Amino acid sequence: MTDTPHDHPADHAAPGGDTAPGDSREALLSSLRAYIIGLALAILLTGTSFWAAGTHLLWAPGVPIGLAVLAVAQMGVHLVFFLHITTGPDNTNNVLALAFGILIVFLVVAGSLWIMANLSANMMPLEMMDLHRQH
Amino acid sequence: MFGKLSWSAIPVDEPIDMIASGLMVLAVLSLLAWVTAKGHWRYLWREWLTSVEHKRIGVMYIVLALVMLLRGFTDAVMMRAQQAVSVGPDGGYLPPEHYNQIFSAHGTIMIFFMAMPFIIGLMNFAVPLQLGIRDVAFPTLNSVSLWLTASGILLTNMSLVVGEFARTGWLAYPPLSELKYSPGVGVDYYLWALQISGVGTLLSGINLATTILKMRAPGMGYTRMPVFCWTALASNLLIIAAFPVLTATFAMLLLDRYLGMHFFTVDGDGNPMMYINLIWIWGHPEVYILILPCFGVFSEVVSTFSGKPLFGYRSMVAATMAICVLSFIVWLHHFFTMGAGANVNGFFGVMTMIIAVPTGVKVYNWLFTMYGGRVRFHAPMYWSVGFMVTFVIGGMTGVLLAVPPADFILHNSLFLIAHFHNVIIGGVVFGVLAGYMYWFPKAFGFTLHEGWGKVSFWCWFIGFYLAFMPLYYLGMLGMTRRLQHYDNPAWQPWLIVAAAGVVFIMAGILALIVQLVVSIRTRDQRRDLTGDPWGGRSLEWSTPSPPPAWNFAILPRVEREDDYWHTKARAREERIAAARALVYEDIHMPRNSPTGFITAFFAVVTGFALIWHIWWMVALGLAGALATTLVFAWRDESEFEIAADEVAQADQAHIEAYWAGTAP
Amino acid sequence: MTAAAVHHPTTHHGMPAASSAAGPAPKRIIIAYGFWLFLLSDIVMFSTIFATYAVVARATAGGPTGAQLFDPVNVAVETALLLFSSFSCGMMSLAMNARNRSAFYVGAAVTFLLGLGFLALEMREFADMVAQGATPQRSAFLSGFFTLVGCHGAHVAAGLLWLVVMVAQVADKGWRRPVCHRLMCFSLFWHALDIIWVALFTIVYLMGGR
Amino acid sequence: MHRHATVALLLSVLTGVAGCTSGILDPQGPVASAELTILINSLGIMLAIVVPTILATLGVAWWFRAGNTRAQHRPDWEYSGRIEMVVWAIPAMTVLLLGGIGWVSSRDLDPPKPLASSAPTLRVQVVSLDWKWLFIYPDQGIASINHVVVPAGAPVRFELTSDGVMNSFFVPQLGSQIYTMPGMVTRLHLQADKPGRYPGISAQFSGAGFPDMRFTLEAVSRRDFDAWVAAAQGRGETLDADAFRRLTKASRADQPRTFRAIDPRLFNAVVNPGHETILPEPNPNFPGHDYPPLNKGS
Ligand code: HEA
Ligand code: HEA
Ligand code: CUA
Ligand SMILES: [Cu+2]
Repeated sequence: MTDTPHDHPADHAAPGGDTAPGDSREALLSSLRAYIIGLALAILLTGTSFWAAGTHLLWAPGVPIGLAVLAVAQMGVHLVFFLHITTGPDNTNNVLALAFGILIVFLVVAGSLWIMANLSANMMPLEMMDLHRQH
Repeated sequence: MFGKLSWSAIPVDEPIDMIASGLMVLAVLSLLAWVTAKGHWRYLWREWLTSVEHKRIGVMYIVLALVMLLRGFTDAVMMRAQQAVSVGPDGGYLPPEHYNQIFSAHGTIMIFFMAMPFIIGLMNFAVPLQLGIRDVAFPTLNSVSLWLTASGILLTNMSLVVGEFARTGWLAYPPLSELKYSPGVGVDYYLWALQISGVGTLLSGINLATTILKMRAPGMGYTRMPVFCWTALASNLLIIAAFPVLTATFAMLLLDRYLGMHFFTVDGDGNPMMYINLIWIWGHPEVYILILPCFGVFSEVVSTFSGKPLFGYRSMVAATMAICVLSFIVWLHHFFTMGAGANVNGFFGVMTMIIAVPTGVKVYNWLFTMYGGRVRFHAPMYWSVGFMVTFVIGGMTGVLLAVPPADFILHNSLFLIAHFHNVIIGGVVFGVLAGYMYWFPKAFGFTLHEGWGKVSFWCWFIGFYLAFMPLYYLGMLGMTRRLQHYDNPAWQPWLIVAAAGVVFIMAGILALIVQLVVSIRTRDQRRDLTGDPWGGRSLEWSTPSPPPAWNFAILPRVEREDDYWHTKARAREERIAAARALVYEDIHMPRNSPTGFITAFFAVVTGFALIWHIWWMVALGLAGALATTLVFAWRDESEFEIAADEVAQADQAHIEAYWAGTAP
Repeated sequence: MTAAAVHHPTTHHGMPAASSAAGPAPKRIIIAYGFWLFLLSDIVMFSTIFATYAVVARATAGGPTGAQLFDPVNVAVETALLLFSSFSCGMMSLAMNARNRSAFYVGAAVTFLLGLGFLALEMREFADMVAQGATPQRSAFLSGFFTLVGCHGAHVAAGLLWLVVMVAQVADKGWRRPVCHRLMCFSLFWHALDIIWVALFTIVYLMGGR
Repeated sequence: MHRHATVALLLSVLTGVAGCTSGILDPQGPVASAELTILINSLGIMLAIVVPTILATLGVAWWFRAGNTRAQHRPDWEYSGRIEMVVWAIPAMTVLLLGGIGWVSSRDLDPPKPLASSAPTLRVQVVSLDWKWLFIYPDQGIASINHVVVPAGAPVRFELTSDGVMNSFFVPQLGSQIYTMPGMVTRLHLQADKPGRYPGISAQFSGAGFPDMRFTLEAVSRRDFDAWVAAAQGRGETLDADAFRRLTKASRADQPRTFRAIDPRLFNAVVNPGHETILPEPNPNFPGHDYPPLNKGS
């Protein structure tokens, strides 16, 4: 790269083009605002998560579901406000890659858990199995 | 000081080992001596070892793959010879500890170090040319990938001389691969070699996917990419998605072995089934990583030699992407017999069969591509038709294995072995050889000898059927895989037939070598001056053969929908117009860099030290790798400029040659 | 096309830069996109370990369970440190975009210290557990725990090292383009680590600590 | 179906050539028969589309060769909606059919599913060891090595585990193999219709002695079975913790032998080594996986 220590405007805002993940398309100030909103939302969500995990006010079996939802929401907040991944037209490729990644993560985790739960249910050691058969 | 390493690691008491490793060491040494004697080091270092040019890197990948084909083939010959004679309680000439290393090494080498480098090499070579650009997205990283792959290969082959290789099968299922049952260094060689080369593969997947998604020539929308680029995209997306799973899985097995953790051990409540589950989450997509680019090669070859555009382009693209996604939802078919419930087995069985639909669509579209064409039977076309005929048989037996109750009686039998050699040889090997013969003139500027190519094809074709059809039948007779000896004399005749088949394959390989030698010696008569020896349809054929470092003096503009035949013609016209008007520009190309080579050096040092528990050397290797990265990061000049004049000169020379070549 | 030689390697021929319509995207986009793909692959790697952890989470081999070991206050502080470091990392990128060196150094220092604090707390947690005999060798659950959390910690440590290098590069070379590109990748990396931490504290500590 | 018959004929001819019928082509029980039928049916269905595909490929490639001037030439023909439809539909329909077969059959032939029969089910516990098979008859209080005797015509319920590495329990002529894994119990129901000796193997590689990990499943009449049990109860040693530990020592090609009595907790102790204490701690220095010399008798 023949580099000169000056700024490269052409390299930054690609006219009519593409954005890189992490790019914010707006001016400095509004992206500062994005970071602040993101931080506030993240604090709110994290706080709720920790509260929900510790409290006795909630119906216990529902808590893990709530925690999962809060976590997903918070990841979304990070993606949008910190990584600036949005569904804008110039962001398609970034979002598509993300969607592919999420699909794979989902398949790996959900598939494994399904399979492993099924296997363990089928392979209970004998005494437990015998208990089942008495029903 | 040297960890577990001592003189006893060298298997002096095993004659076969010693002869094999002696020969290998001798071959390497004489090669090094030859290079030194001829004074080629400087050239090699400057033009190849430090090269970051995608075409050279592609060629080097393929050279690695060809060498490893020979190594993997040697293993195959030894296995076939063993089984042809090993009836009886202590039959055969290979003791089990040796035989078990051989099939493990054969599977590992063939998949990771033959098929993968070959495919990645072809993609590296052809994708940027087909996209009409000058290099991949990250040229230096590309060289790092290559050399990390080479590091893995080197470590695997070192195991032949120093220590041993895994005796666990190519996927090293625990608990067998745990320290308790495999206390030697064999599994560690396997794991570290694959971890290191796996990083290389992942990086190269990221590199090529970025290239295809972000760097196409002006106007080349997704629907104008040659199908090979589509299949390369699918394959590299699969690499990005699947290889991290392999890395994590191996890392956990390593933690079990090195730090006494309990992921997959039985004590400590670990769960070996999870390893099997995870390894196949990688393993199944892996086989499509191999086959998809081959489908791309066949698409290019069939359309070129039929003189027609590919039939049903959109269907082909849809089918490719469908296979890409579906391949992540079928992995359980490798362990139907582990005891999951009927619903799980049924679901994964059905999902597996669904892959037959897009694959079938591809077969029929190739068929209709030939329909109405004028099919010219050059060698690449032989491989393609041979593939279509052979692959559907292997695919069919695959679908058979996807029916769970059928798999209950065929799993792990030689029927399974026959299935996957059928799709791998009939699909992947035929595919890469078709690609090799198709793009060879582009890479080197002269065509390969046709006759020897066809001889090779027929030997392989016949040899394959002889070597593997008996295995289908043996599997039905109840012969299971990985048998060092057996007690059923009725199997022996079939195993002898299979061994005879391997002799044919060997003849096919010899024919390949002869073809290469003959072609090199007669290269002056077989120069390709036009850059387009086959009447090809995509952009790589609009450049000179071999293409200049910068590929395209002027980036082609792609304007037509779909039809890349016209695109190529256009690109050439543009070039000629430019040549007349002298509108060339300076070109910036990435500078050669020893980063890849040096990184690989430290990777080998670190890997070797880890295998033998030589901790100070581990620290040294890691420090070296870190230092290399830092130095690389501090470097400023990574590109150099090629003056417009120089570009113009080279280009005009080729255009003249082109006119001369096509003049009647 | 002009006959003039355009000295810009990334926008050949001075074309507009959308990747499909007008040829290869600018270098900066290419780099960020490649790094984005790398991050996705890293996330897939984490998901493999997550899945394994979930499978062995109850496999304690008679040893201690998560509920006995985890300290929610410690985790809350760790989470806060990492979240604020993500924010300060964002400020750092804004400083870079504004070409404001001193603001950049402040942002980097804050990010570094917050990250370091996170790591220190994590190390202390690990040490406490080991002191109680809850080592990674004790059970599959603990192997999973140490590997999953440790892998994230190793990423954070690598990030800190990277950050130091980047500060040195800015000091040495100023806002050259490759430096900016690397900083951009760094900030992607750092934010991604925070995303993984969200999954981690939810699944490991909050769900597993109950 | 005509093709079905042809395939069956072809297979039996091949079998005749081999001169030895073992393997899955010679099923001797309901599970194996059903599985072979499914296999042949699926093969037939697929051949019906694969064979024409191969012939068409060869035919088209040959007919449209460059030298053939009689072939029509359509150099720009690259799309036909109708053909695309057919090309997607044919494999899709085939897969619909096969998928249905796969789904239904995997429920029908699920290994843990008991077999319908009027005869009482025999329970056999199986432990794969380095490198031999231990069969425990919990209800008869006996055990045997590398030899399992069952009454013909009665279902057998196998409960399987492993003491070390994975193996796969497989009697090809009876059908359905299943993995044996340490710390887990898999279940499998089989039945031999006729008396006979059926070879059994491990179908999952398990280390150096793997090729010798063979056993015989012998199906006998009910009367012979009872006699065999009675005889076994009267001879041989007792399978207690000590005897079991001796068995865990690696050996290969062990001669079949029986045990007169068993410790009833043994199988569970193998499955849960941590939870039951009847098994002595394994010796950590024991070189478990070395290749032993051939065992001649015992
Ligand atoms: C890409 C994958 C690949 C390829 C190409 C092959 C090719 C061959 N394989 Fe392999 N095989 C595997 C992957 C592959 N195999 C795997 C994964 C296993 C399982 C391992 C395990 O059990 O764990 C296996 C197992 C396996 C077994 C063990 C069966 C058992 O378990 O009992 C046997 C037995 O004979 C065998 C035989 C062969 C033979 C005869 C070939 C022949 O077709 C060999 C063909 C020869 C070549 C491919 C070399 C060609 C050389 C060139 C083309 C060089 C040309 C040079 C120039 C042009 C300069 N294979
Ligand atoms: C390149 C490699 C490759 C490819 C392409 C495939 C393709 C397929 N494979 Fe194969 N497979 C392997 C490599 C490959 N496989 C390997 C290496 C193993 C074993 C690893 C080990 O254990 O060591 C294996 C094992 C394996 C198993 C596990 C068996 C067992 O362990 O018991 C199964 C089971 O479902 C299977 C199925 C399939 C199917 C359904 C396809 C399909 O993709 C095939 C689709 C193609 C067609 C069907 C033909 C063309 C279609 C038509 C002409 C249309 C009409 C046809 C129909 C509708 C049927 N494979
Ligand atoms: Cu393996 Cu249950
Ligand atoms: Cu598969």
